[in-house]
Amino acid sequence: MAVIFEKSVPGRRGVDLPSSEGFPPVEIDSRYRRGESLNMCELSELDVVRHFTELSQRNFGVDTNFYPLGSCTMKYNPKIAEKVAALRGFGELHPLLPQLRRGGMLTQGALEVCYELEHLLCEITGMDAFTLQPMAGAHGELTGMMLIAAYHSNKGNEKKEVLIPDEAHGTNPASAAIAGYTTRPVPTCRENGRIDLDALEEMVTDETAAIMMTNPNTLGIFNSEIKRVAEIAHRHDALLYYDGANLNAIMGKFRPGDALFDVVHVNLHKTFGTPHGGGGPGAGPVGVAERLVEFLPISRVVKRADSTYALDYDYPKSIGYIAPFYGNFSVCLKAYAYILMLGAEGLREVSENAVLNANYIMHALKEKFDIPYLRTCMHECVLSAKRQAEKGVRALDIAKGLIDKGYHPPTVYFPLIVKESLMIEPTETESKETLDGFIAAMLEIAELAESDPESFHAAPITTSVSRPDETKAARNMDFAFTEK
Amino acid sequence: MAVIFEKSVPGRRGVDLPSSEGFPPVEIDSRYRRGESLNMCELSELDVVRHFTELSQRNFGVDTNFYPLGSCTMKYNPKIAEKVAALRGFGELHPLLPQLRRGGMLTQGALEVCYELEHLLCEITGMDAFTLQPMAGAHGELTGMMLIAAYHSNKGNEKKEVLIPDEAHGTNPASAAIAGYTTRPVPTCRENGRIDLDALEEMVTDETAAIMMTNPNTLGIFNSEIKRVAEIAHRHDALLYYDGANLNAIMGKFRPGDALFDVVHVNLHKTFGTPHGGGGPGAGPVGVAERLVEFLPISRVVKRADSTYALDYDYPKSIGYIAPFYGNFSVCLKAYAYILMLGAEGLREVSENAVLNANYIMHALKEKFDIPYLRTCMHECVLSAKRQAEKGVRALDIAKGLIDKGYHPPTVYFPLIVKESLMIEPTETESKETLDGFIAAMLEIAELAESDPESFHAAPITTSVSRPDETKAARNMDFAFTEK
Amino acid sequence: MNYISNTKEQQKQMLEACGVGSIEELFADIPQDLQPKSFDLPAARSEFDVFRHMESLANRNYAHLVSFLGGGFYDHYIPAAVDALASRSEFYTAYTPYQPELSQGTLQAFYEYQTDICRLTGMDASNASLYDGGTALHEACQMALSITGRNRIVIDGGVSPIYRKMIYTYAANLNIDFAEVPVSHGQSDRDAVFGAIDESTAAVVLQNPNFFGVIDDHSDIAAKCKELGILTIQSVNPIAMSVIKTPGETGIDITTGEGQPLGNPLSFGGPYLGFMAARRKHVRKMPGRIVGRTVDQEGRDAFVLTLQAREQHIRREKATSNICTNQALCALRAHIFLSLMGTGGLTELAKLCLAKTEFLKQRLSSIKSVEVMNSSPTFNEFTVRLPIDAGEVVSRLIDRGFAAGFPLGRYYPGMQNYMLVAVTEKRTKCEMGTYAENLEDVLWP
Amino acid sequence: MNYISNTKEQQKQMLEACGVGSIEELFADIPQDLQPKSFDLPAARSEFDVFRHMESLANRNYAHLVSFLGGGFYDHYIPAAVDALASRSEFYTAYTPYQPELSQGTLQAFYEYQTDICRLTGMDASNASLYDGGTALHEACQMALSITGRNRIVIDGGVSPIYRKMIYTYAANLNIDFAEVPVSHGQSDRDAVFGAIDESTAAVVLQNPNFFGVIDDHSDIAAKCKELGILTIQSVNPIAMSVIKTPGETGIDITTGEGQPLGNPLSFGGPYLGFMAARRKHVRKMPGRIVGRTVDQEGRDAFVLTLQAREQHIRREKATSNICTNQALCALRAHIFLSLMGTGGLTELAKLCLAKTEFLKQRLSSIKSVEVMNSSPTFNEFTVRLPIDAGEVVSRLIDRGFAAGFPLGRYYPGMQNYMLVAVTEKRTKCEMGTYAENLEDVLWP
Ligand SMILES: Cc1ncc(COP(=O)(O)O)c(C=O)c1O
Ligand SMILES: Cc1ncc(COP(=O)(O)O)c(C=O)c1O
Repeated sequence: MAVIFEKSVPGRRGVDLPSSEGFPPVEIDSRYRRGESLNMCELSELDVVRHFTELSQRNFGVDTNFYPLGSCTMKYNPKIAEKVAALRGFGELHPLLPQLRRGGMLTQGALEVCYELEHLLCEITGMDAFTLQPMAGAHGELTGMMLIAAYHSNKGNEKKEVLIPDEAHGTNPASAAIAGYTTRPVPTCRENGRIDLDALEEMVTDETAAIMMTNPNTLGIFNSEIKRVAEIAHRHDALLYYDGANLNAIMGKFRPGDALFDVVHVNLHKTFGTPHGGGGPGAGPVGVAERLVEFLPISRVVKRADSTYALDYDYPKSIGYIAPFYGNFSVCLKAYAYILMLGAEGLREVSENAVLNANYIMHALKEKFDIPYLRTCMHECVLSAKRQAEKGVRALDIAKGLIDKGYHPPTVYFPLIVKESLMIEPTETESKETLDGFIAAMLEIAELAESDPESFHAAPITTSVSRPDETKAARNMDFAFTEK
Repeated sequence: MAVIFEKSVPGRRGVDLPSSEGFPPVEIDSRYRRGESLNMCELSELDVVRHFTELSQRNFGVDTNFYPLGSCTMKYNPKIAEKVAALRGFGELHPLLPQLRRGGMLTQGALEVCYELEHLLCEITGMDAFTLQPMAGAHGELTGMMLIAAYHSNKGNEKKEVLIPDEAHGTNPASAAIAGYTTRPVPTCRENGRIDLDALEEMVTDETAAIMMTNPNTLGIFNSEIKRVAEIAHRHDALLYYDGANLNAIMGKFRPGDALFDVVHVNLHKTFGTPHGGGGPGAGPVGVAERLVEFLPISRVVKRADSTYALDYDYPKSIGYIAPFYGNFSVCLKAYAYILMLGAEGLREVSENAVLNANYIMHALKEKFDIPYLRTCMHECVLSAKRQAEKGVRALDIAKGLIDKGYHPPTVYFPLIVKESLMIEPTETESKETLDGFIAAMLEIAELAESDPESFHAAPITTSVSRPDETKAARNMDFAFTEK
Repeated sequence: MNYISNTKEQQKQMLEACGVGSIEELFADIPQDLQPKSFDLPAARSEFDVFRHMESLANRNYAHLVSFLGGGFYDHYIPAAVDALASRSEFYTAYTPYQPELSQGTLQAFYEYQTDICRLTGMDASNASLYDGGTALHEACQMALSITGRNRIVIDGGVSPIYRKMIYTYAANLNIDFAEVPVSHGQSDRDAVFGAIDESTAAVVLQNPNFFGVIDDHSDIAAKCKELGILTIQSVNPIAMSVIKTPGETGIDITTGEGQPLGNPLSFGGPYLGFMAARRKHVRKMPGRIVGRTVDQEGRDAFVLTLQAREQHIRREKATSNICTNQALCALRAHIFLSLMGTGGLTELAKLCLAKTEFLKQRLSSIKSVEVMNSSPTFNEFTVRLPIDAGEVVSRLIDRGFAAGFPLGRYYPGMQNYMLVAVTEKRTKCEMGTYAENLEDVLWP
Repeated sequence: MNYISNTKEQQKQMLEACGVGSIEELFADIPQDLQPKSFDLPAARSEFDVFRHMESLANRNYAHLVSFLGGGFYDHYIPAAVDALASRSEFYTAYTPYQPELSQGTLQAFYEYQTDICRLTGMDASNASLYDGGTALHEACQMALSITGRNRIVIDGGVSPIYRKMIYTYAANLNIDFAEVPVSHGQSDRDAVFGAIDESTAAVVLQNPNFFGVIDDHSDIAAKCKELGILTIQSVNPIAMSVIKTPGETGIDITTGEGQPLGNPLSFGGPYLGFMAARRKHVRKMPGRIVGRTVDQEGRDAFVLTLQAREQHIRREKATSNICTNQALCALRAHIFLSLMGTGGLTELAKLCLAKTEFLKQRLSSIKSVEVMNSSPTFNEFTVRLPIDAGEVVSRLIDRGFAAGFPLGRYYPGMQNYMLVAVTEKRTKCEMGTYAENLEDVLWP
């Protein structure tokens, strides 16, 4: 379909502006004026509506069908959350309002949401305080790294390095590096899929600022020795960071705070059902143990003796501003509504069913696909298409084959330590019928990989495009449309 | 795709209800209690969302693409109207509220909408008063017929018959019949596509209660002799009814009131841009000339001396209640917002462009298709596929061919007086580019009808079903799903 | 904003293509002397300006009162998914599914909706919607007249007075002989009904729960009518259907009702949803669209509008009804609502209404000189007698934030002191408590 | 409500299929002593209950004040079509377009959005969004450090104090040498800037219009920097771009900004939209997703995420940035907004802001002892000096229904009497008139 600029018709208008009420036009001095003519598309509202309706038809969301993209927790996003976020009292609220004198009183509802959500997250994770400001998981990691740095520098510690398991998500090393640390990967134990404790023991030194862990890790495996990790870390005054991307597995079952993690980020857009928006926005609130509270970013939301809420900036040891305001507020709002609806029991059931669904899939596929770590998994299972790859059907081909069967493929080629990996995270909202359909599709694919591996090359054939040429894209560097 | 009941899983829930707050359950006496077990579908919110999302993908709306369904004015529906209708102050307003003592003051906003819309419609049509209560065009016709009957019976006239041109929409004779009249069709003049005045002259007698006209008529032709029709009618104290379904052609150009029409209905869902909803709801307000005002249905909305609005029931000659309340209020609301946005100039431009677009299509297609009445048309043009039908490609086949080209077909086989008719109403919101695309598709079809008429039989091939068996449907009478 | 896509320049090109010199030429058929005498409308305004204006109008409506108003139209909660799905433009910007290949979404949804209505009411066949509960009842009367070839209709006094007025309006020129039978102790008066019917009677029209909120079992009336070849028509509350005896079980011939409670907002009176279901043998006399399941030319399951020979576009003056545009989107909403509720949700909803209603009945009867009309069971609405004029009481309670109920004097002369009180699942214990306190305070300050 | 589809019965069947006896067994890896010490959360509540609660919280926010608050975040009108389209679930329930075949909608929209940003700013290449304008500016600084291999950054005092604080936070452990140059007469102080830069300087960071609302022409600074191998970074207001000199025209190397004004609601601070565009040669150093156009295996036009070797999922600790989840839906909204506005609408919008701002400037300067800082041109925001503490004035005007502006003392010690006043196209003559009257009345009662 044509790019929107190709549909442009000079002079066409999609919107009328409010009346100018007779105000005389203001001339901008030529020195300051835009010289180049502006060349946006010119369309009617109908043109625009049809264009984006058609674009939407070329997209696939959770509402379309099963979307078992591992590590991303593509659960159903309750519709009520959108309605809550659209309430004018939230949607049209200017963020500077509470910063006016006595302005806190003008935003009590919004501040209550922030305060209460922070406290709910504390209880869910076992941490002592939370900040909602990080705008995604990776932003939470970076915030966490800066908190850790502030802690060490406050203590006069000279720490240079962060240790990160080799199966970790790419944002972990990237966040540590951007915060100014060097990073070193810790190997994963071949047998049990957990961090290699002996290797870790050896690697941790007084230079170690932190160890970043994901638990369950990206292999979907829960590390029962987590306390030993904490013990090793703390022995060297290294802090323990918890990547909460996989929190959906363990709510009501395990709290990182209880296992002596010092810093935790959670992904509201994963665990707490806020929509992924085609790539964002999300929110990555960060929780800390007591000894790190004083370093949290400002502003912070406090509850005063008279039960009103207020912004507080008076934290001299705070790392400062990491966001312009209070984070991706409307994402937080949706997560807050979600937690209120589910309650303690609901969240526990979320994790139980997320884990059950993943194990159900793993068991159904274990005969036909390699499972590098065949044991009870948590909320996701990682398969390997090694066996199929030998026939020429790689993980990517399986992904494309699944598309033709109406499913969004799992995450492929991550975690990096598994060859031809297929990382399947069904989430708790999916039904047995849906899982059974997906399992059947996977088994058909496994069979076809045996009987007719060539057939995969054309896949997908049901979509408007098939296997775009990525090399050409990188070479052409066509990032913006230009008229011929 | 499966019927929703086939997806049902016993015990599954899509919604939680508010807490019962500990109220004891109330037993209904077995005499009054439902015996048969209730067998609705049982699904999760996710199941329901996916089901209806998939259903929507099997539908085609104006937002999808060009929808030139003649006589239906499938224009673009501005999105702002939906937002207006969703305002809580309108959406959650109970219709009995203004009927409480001093209740009018509780609904001043809603009553203002009704009052002002009625007056705008008066000005647009040249009528003296309007009622918004009729819930669709046909309901407006029936209301009009009842008003006419009330007028005659009040005068002691004994009238039995309503005359209706043979090209009229089916609702016209049906409405007259249901109101208690016999109907007789008036022939259309072969040459000019207008009502045959000589025949009419002969048919009108003192028994004639009314003549129903559509102007422009369903052939898209404006009758310049409309004053003679009025004169003939009124000579016999027959009233003149105006079916306003085609009002989109003539706003700011012609007002039925000026041509002495006595009763008019307008279709808000056509002319005034409210969405068609997959078949409704619409709204068919009725306007009348002075002598019929006293018969209008109650309640009526009045403006008092202090500029407040009120409901008034005190019209002893009123025909009474035709709706439970004030009509399809939220449809009226959308139409009101539409008229306010367009203003006088905008409405005039609507008709100008609706007519221009129709003529543009007619001119582009006139070589390849028969045009039974080849002359300037108004907002729609009627072609005949006679020529193509000789090759075996009937109007229905052309419709199915258009589907495969991405367009909604025009109205086919109406008006009944044109063989193999294709009634094309592009509306003013469509662009030249869209019309050109449609014209090209029609010309390709005309060519294919010559070169390969057989090829149409498989069409459409791009849809999930193709030419469902209507005979079988009528025979099987499968109107409700039953589990096997 | 005029929403016209073509620019002036394009309009000029198109005029040229048509071989005319100006837009005016296209309107040459309109005689000079029929130019509009006036066209005095306000000037165009922007979307923003109009939205602001509409918002200010909306804010002048008291939609936020704690409401106990019912009368057949109820303030039930509408799950957010209903709006999210019904607002998909593929549904709401389409029209009547004349081209089945492009309308399987609407058609399948209608087929499923028809199934919903049949299962709720225990009847065989439903149509795809009528304008509202009142016109549906009128259409049912017309059906009965046509099926029986008789001329008399007996209407129970428990039928909504609004609907009765509508039926009489539509019948004004049709020479139908109507008889009305007042209720006794809130229920249908058997003796009076049996006294009013005879072999010239086409139908008896009933309502359950009736306008006073009272539940009845009309099987005796249905049985008696059957003997005399009279059809019974029953207007019902769709949410009550999950717990009370259905028209199917009662032996009713045609059932109708207002579908507003099923996921459609109150919206100051509309659009609402008339539903109708009947015994299979009467289906060819039913008004409105009906969807049937069939197969396509490849043998795939498919849905189409069927039995169109009943309808105006085929049968013109001989059609069973003149209806064309119906309330499709409201039916879709009802179907989504019912799909979300399911058996369990709907039953629980009805039971919640029952329980809360019972609570309020008891609470109000504890107020001095307030009498709850309690002789027969009720569903989600009941009648109270106040010591003073109900209109006055309601009016005073508005100042305290309550829409306290509907004074019956408006439709029932002599019942000036009576008020109809409705309770939905949305009303909390706290709201009902303060309501009762305020009522008490107004009566006994 | 827990949104879990499977019934207890099904869960049992699935446990059996897995060969485990209970859900608990699946969690056997969690040691006994790590059972949660507490999990004390409120009990589940229904959608309706929670909605009611959220509504009551929303009602406790003063979102309805007539607002003159800006500071980089503006109350522009959002056409209804933006919400209608961005709320199509195919867009908002999808994730990052890793599978291009299922994401051409998102990908093409990003490509078009990138084109929008390039055309607005006059730059060559845009990414597909960053978190917000502040993190975007920080990322631009990181880019400049990496490109130049230098270590010093000079920041103009007209850059938002919020953004400056953010930049310093992120740099805390990075050993960067920052210098800040206060503005002079509201614009960048050339002498001071030129005095602060040297050959160790990686970048000069500017903002246009700056935090005081003042428009500048930074071409002289850009030219001078070029000579010294210093990159210029300019944070801009995207709506102003249609009328003021663009970064492209100015000779800027990297431009960033806050995209909130483009169809994204204020929402108490987010989600917002960081945009960034740069010269072509710097694109491999850019953070974030970038979409490129290519062809598929059948030769059809197609869109993909490209240059992924910059990103964390490939390059891990060597990535240009750690960003993964971005602000995709906000970028989509911005693109829909811009598509509706078009060239004409956007220019008119900017001009309307200019004209209304000018009106209010003049009106306020007519008030005794109120001085509008007028030495340089402004766009949609300006600074006034009041005779008394601005915080106090703003606080008093709140009681009269106005969010009168932002007191600068909060970020600029010594500017206690100064206030920043923003005007968008939504503010009417009438609102501005009564605002001025009330201000006058507060100052001179
Ligand atoms: C394990 C893990 N950690 C961190 C992240 C980063 O989160 P975000 O994308 O919200 O920045 C992800 C994202 O997919 C992840 O899966
Ligand atoms: C000419 C004409 N008259 C009347 C009607 C009936 O209007 P409605 O469908 O709103 O009942 C129509 C509907 O298509 C029509 O085209």
